[in-house]
Amino acid sequence: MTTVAVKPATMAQALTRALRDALAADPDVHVLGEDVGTLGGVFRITDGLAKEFGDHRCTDTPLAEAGILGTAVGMAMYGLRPVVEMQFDAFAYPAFEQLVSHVCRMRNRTRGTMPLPITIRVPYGGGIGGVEHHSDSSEAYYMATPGLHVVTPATVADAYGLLRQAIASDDPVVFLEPKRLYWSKDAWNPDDPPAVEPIGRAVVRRSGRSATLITYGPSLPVCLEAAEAAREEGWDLEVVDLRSLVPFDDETVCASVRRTGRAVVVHESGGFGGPGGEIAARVTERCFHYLEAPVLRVAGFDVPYPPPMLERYHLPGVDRILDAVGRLQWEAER
Amino acid sequence: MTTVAVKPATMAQALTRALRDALAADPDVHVLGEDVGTLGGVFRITDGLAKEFGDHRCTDTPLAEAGILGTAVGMAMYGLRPVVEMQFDAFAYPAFEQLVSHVCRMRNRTRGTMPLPITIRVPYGGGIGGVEHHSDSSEAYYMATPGLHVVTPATVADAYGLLRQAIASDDPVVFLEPKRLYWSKDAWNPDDPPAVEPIGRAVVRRSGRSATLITYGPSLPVCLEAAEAAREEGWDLEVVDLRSLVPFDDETVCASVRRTGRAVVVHESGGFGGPGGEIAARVTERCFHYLEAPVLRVAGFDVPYPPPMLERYHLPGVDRILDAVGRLQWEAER
Amino acid sequence: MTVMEQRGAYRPSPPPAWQPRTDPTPLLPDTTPYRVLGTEAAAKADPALLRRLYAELVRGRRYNAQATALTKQGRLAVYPSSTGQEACEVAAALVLQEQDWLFPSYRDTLAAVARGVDPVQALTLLRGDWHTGYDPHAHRVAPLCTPLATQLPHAVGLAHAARLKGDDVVALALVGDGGTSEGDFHEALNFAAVWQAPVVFLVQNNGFAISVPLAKQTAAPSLAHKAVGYGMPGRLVDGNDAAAVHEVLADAVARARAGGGPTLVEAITYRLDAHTNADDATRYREDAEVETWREHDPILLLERELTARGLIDEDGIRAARDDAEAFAADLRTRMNQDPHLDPMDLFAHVYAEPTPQLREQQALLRAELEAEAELAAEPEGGAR
Amino acid sequence: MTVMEQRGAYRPSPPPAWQPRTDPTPLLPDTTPYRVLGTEAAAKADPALLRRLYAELVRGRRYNAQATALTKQGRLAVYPSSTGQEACEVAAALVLQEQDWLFPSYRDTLAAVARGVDPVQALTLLRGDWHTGYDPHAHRVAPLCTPLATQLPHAVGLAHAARLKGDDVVALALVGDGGTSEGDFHEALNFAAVWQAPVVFLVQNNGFAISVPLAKQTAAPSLAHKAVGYGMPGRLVDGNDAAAVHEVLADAVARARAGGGPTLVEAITYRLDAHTNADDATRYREDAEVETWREHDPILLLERELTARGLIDEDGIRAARDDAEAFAADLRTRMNQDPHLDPMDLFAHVYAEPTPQLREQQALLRAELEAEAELAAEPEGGAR
Ligand SMILES: Cc1ncc(C[n+]2csc(CCOP(=O)(O)OP(=O)(O)O)c2C)c(N)n1
Ligand SMILES: Cc1ncc(C[n+]2csc(CCOP(=O)(O)OP(=O)(O)O)c2C)c(N)n1
Ligand SMILES: [Mg+2]
Ligand SMILES: [Mg+2]
Repeated sequence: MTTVAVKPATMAQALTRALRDALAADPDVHVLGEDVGTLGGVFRITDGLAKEFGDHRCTDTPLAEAGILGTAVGMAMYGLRPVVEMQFDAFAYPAFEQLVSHVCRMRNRTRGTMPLPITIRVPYGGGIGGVEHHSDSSEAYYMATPGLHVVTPATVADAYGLLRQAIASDDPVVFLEPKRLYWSKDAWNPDDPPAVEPIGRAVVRRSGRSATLITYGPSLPVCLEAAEAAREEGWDLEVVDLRSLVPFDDETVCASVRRTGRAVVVHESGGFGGPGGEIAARVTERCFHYLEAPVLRVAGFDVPYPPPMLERYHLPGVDRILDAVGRLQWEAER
Repeated sequence: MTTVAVKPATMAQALTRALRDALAADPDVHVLGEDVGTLGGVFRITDGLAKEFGDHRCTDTPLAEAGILGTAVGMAMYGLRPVVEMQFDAFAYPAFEQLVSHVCRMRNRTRGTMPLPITIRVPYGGGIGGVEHHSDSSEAYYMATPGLHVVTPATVADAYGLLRQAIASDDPVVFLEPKRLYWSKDAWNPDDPPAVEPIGRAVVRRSGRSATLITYGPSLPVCLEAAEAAREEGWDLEVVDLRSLVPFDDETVCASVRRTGRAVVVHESGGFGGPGGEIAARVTERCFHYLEAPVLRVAGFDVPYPPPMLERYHLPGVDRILDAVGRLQWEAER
Repeated sequence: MTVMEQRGAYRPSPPPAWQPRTDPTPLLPDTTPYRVLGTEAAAKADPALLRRLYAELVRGRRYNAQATALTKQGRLAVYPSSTGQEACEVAAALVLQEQDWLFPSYRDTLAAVARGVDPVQALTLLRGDWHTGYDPHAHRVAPLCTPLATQLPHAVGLAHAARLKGDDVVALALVGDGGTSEGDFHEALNFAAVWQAPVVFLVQNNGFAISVPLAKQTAAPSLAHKAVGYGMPGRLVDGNDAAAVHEVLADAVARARAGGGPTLVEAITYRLDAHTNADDATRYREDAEVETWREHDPILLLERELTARGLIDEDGIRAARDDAEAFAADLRTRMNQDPHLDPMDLFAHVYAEPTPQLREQQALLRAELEAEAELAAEPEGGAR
Repeated sequence: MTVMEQRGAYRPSPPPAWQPRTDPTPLLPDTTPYRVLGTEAAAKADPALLRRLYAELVRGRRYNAQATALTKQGRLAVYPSSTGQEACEVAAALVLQEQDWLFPSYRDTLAAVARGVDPVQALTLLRGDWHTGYDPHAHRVAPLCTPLATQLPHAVGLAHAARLKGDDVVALALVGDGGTSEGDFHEALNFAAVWQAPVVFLVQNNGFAISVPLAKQTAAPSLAHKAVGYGMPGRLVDGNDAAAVHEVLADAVARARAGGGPTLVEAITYRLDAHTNADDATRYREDAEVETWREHDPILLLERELTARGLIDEDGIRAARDDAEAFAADLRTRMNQDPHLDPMDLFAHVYAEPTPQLREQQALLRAELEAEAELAAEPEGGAR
């Protein structure tokens, strides 16, 4: 038995490793997208894959997102497991019809005879100083589309584990990669990745008694920071990382909220019609009598994603989260 | 002064009349879409318009929804007021990128110098025995897209009034037409239509004290029916017709819920990530201490819209609404 | 350093050579639709094939009539008839080998049936008891596709996948003239050409997209001319000449099979019926136009050829009709039975495993159905 | 009654005549890119125009260099340079009349600048203080468009609207080789041709879409060949020959203005810089290739012609450079000032009137900013 040193790795590296391991493990896995081959993708997530596995396993496509996803559907019909890269969140929109009219329906349409094991990787969210169309959070669209799984990692280990799960899944998975966490680092040993948990499980990232912050993806580090800062105010916050928006882990989330009696949902995506509405509603349905205050939401404003120089005013930050926690009717404290 | 007899008219007729009056009132109004000219549209909403106003005012386009909405953007840039028809809800998906990346952002992008007064008419919802792709409820996608107004009539008079308002609006409006109400009738005098109310106002369609049903579009008649049936159970239900999903009339909705202390949101659209989550969450945020029970939701199931022979099991019906009302914790009655 | 600073070093070498990526000339379609029946080419046609095509056309016509009749009896929710287009439908099915795949649109139930799909299963979508009535793998027929042109990239992807796996598979995808205006048409053809995927695109140009005539759909010399813009050959064929359609498609399929890449075929045809039973075609076209096309009916064209060449006689014609009648009678009988419905199917196959959310909803519906059943079981007016 | 029953009545009339909708021959592009500089055609070119083009190319090159430098200084978030493509950028701007409209993509700030947009305003998107820095109506330049090819239907719609209003307006839209693969390209060109809209599409084929070379983008003989599939003329031009690009575009614009409908122009050019400052072009192309193209530089081509014909001398060249330097210096100075930022702008112009929901959010941000300001105003360590 050799002991391997655990070195810090970035989320980007973990994602690359997941793709590489998936390509190696299953000849039916094929990566395709714009610039994923020679260049290794604009975020370099597919770096080296074309070289290692050949152009036919990691393919530069023509520049057409509906075409990419549409041909992936055909490939999946024939038994392959395409992993599609959308270059940025907003550039997945041209593929919307293929996603909503086919990808999510084919299994149901064909009574299970034609499942589509497609993974759609979408770098999403802001905070990277991207100009217009490079910082959208589109998860609300995907959540409202039955037949898809919607998954998003917030840690290096989850990036690897969830992507492997997504590719292994017999259902289509929209795999949302938080752009601004691509370069986040964590102790992680690529040669001995932790056991892969199934899609659909939330996790408590920080235990606390006062209130629960419910979050995912790019907002997890912000929430953890807020939880630290909250100690000064005397609040001991619990932080739940959803990891999977569909399926939704009611159990873990509700167990936490029942313990704390208060909750704030935090995400970058716009508030109105965003994921937080669903989350707050379902938590309230299930935990009504445990709640000391309404479940509040801290979200991006309901505006087009702002230009880079203004994005810090748009993104939920520590202060805005703490303000919301402060509005959780502490006077009602038992 | 002549007295005009008030005859029943269908919602379809009111919509046609609204388009006709808008075309007559403003030479910048142009109708375009698939089959809207010679045929008058597959639902005949544009019947007679091409004949009356010419092909250039009511134009049969090539068959390409992104092209239709994209050219409408250009027409609006030049100062026209395009009214676009999407033939069915699911066939608006190809235009999604134009909608989400341009239509809703152009005013903001250009600091107000280039508004896009486009009306996008989308027949939506089920209950008409339509085969696959002909019965989608896509309002959740539009609600989650800042920069759009999202409006849907449930009565003949509102169909006329809201469509006139939508066309007159300097903002883009997604105008959702409940297919199964096209042939619903109401006393309405086309030659003396009631004064047009501004977009953004909900209306109480039925007063009641026990609980509030919050709904819109195709589900309004079902809710009114449920409210009648509820009398037998001893419940006096209030029914609020939202009419506008964006902007949202918190005032009217919350006033009702504060009065009744209980609420159920009803819509055809899928529940998970659907409009009901937003509505329940915001009502709860604002009315928490008035609520005797969590705001519940009765929605379509989170499945691809079923085939016609099964749709009745999918659509929220009177019984399912009453069951939800029954779960509003009446034992907690003051 | 800007380029200007380099002036001294400038060598007047010739500009980088530009070469056409493919020779455009052979990609251009013929100037008139290719015809076989009634021309000299007919002599070379295989008599067995012609007879087979004839039998299928006659049966196909009868099938269309029967399906339309079923809408009137409320047995189908809607039917988009391919009456007048049977030559395309049938040739598309017959030209494929067993391992090949067919990608039909909503109008192409006949092609699916001609390829072997049980007509009841082919009509399931339009009856409305489920979205697809057949297992696509059983006959290698993709589900009937309603969102226009979206099936084309699927065909490309499947053909590409088969080629990657080294399998001998060609995909043939059907689309209408209207469908060629969609972005997915463009993207699919481009992917196919770049990947040299073994796929054949057959555009049935029936002159209309619902009410919109071709003149409002495109200004192209022909739809087949679009091929050159992708670097694939375009072929123009008389879509009512079953022998010609079969030959052109057979060439294209053979080319694809041999690794020659995709072909775009435009078949000039006409929809004799309305768009669907729900459509009123008199709103947008003259009866006279329809009559002209009746005189160029695919069945008559073929029947004339067969008769003239002594390949069929009255008995043969009667046999074909009898077969078609039997086929229709069987379809009628079976379609007159109510399909088996299970409301719980709503939740079947949304995912490989239902999510916890769906399980809750499933339980809700089950409880409702049980309550309903209990109520129905109760004797009139009271408790059991 | 099926058609078969009509057999007796069948009249063997000829099939409905098929006619090409347009004659395809004149739509096909030349077999090699059209060139003016260094050819006989140059003699016919207007000397004033050539000088003007030269001055703009020199300034454009300097502009590109300056903007790239600004990214290194952190003054721009990102810059997609058009170094090497200045001939297309400049010709596209110069060929239009005042009332015409230009539809640029993210790479085409130079075209906007050459049309009169203040370069600071043109760069606002890329600096990141707002999405568009100029009023599109002021110079009739649409906002720089990032989602590929989506600006093309806008150009068609605007041109169509102007024509409906009886205005003399032509729209010129820019797109890259990669952008031609998008469905929006297809739909826009089709609408333009069907409506005979006064619009010109200029494809700058610079050989790459980020890292993806043309060979992986299309198998077409040329991108200009796509035109025939829409029934519009396709023109192929040397995109580094400013005189040729100007002439071809001028013809197309004139044609559109005269009611002759749209044209697709493919300009063969090359991006000498990386895709953007963030890109590493060495990952996907050889320096040797870049060098070949340096020898076919648009500025050198024109400079050689002007010099050979005695239309410019060392003084003239120096004057152009001095002008370019002054232009760059001014840009540098102004870009070195921090832009004015107002966080409350987040809520400006989302709607004509903010919704109640936005008003609430506005109030929230305002309160946050006030609290922040108060905190900042407090003297270190305590209360005022
Ligand atoms: C994306 C999309 N838009 C609109 C429709 C509605 N629709 C159904 S059939 C049809 C006309 C199709 O015409 P064509 O492609 O020529 O085929 P045909 O019906 O003539 O066989 C339309 C507009 C659709 N099914 N899909
Ligand atoms: C719809 C869409 N997909 C992807 C992108 C990301 N992207 C930006 S530029 C680019 C390459 C464009 O290549 P080309 O059209 O040739 O223009 P060039 O950059 O060479 O000027 C890509 C893929 C985008 N902007 N829009
Ligand atoms: Mg057609
Ligand atoms: Mg390019």
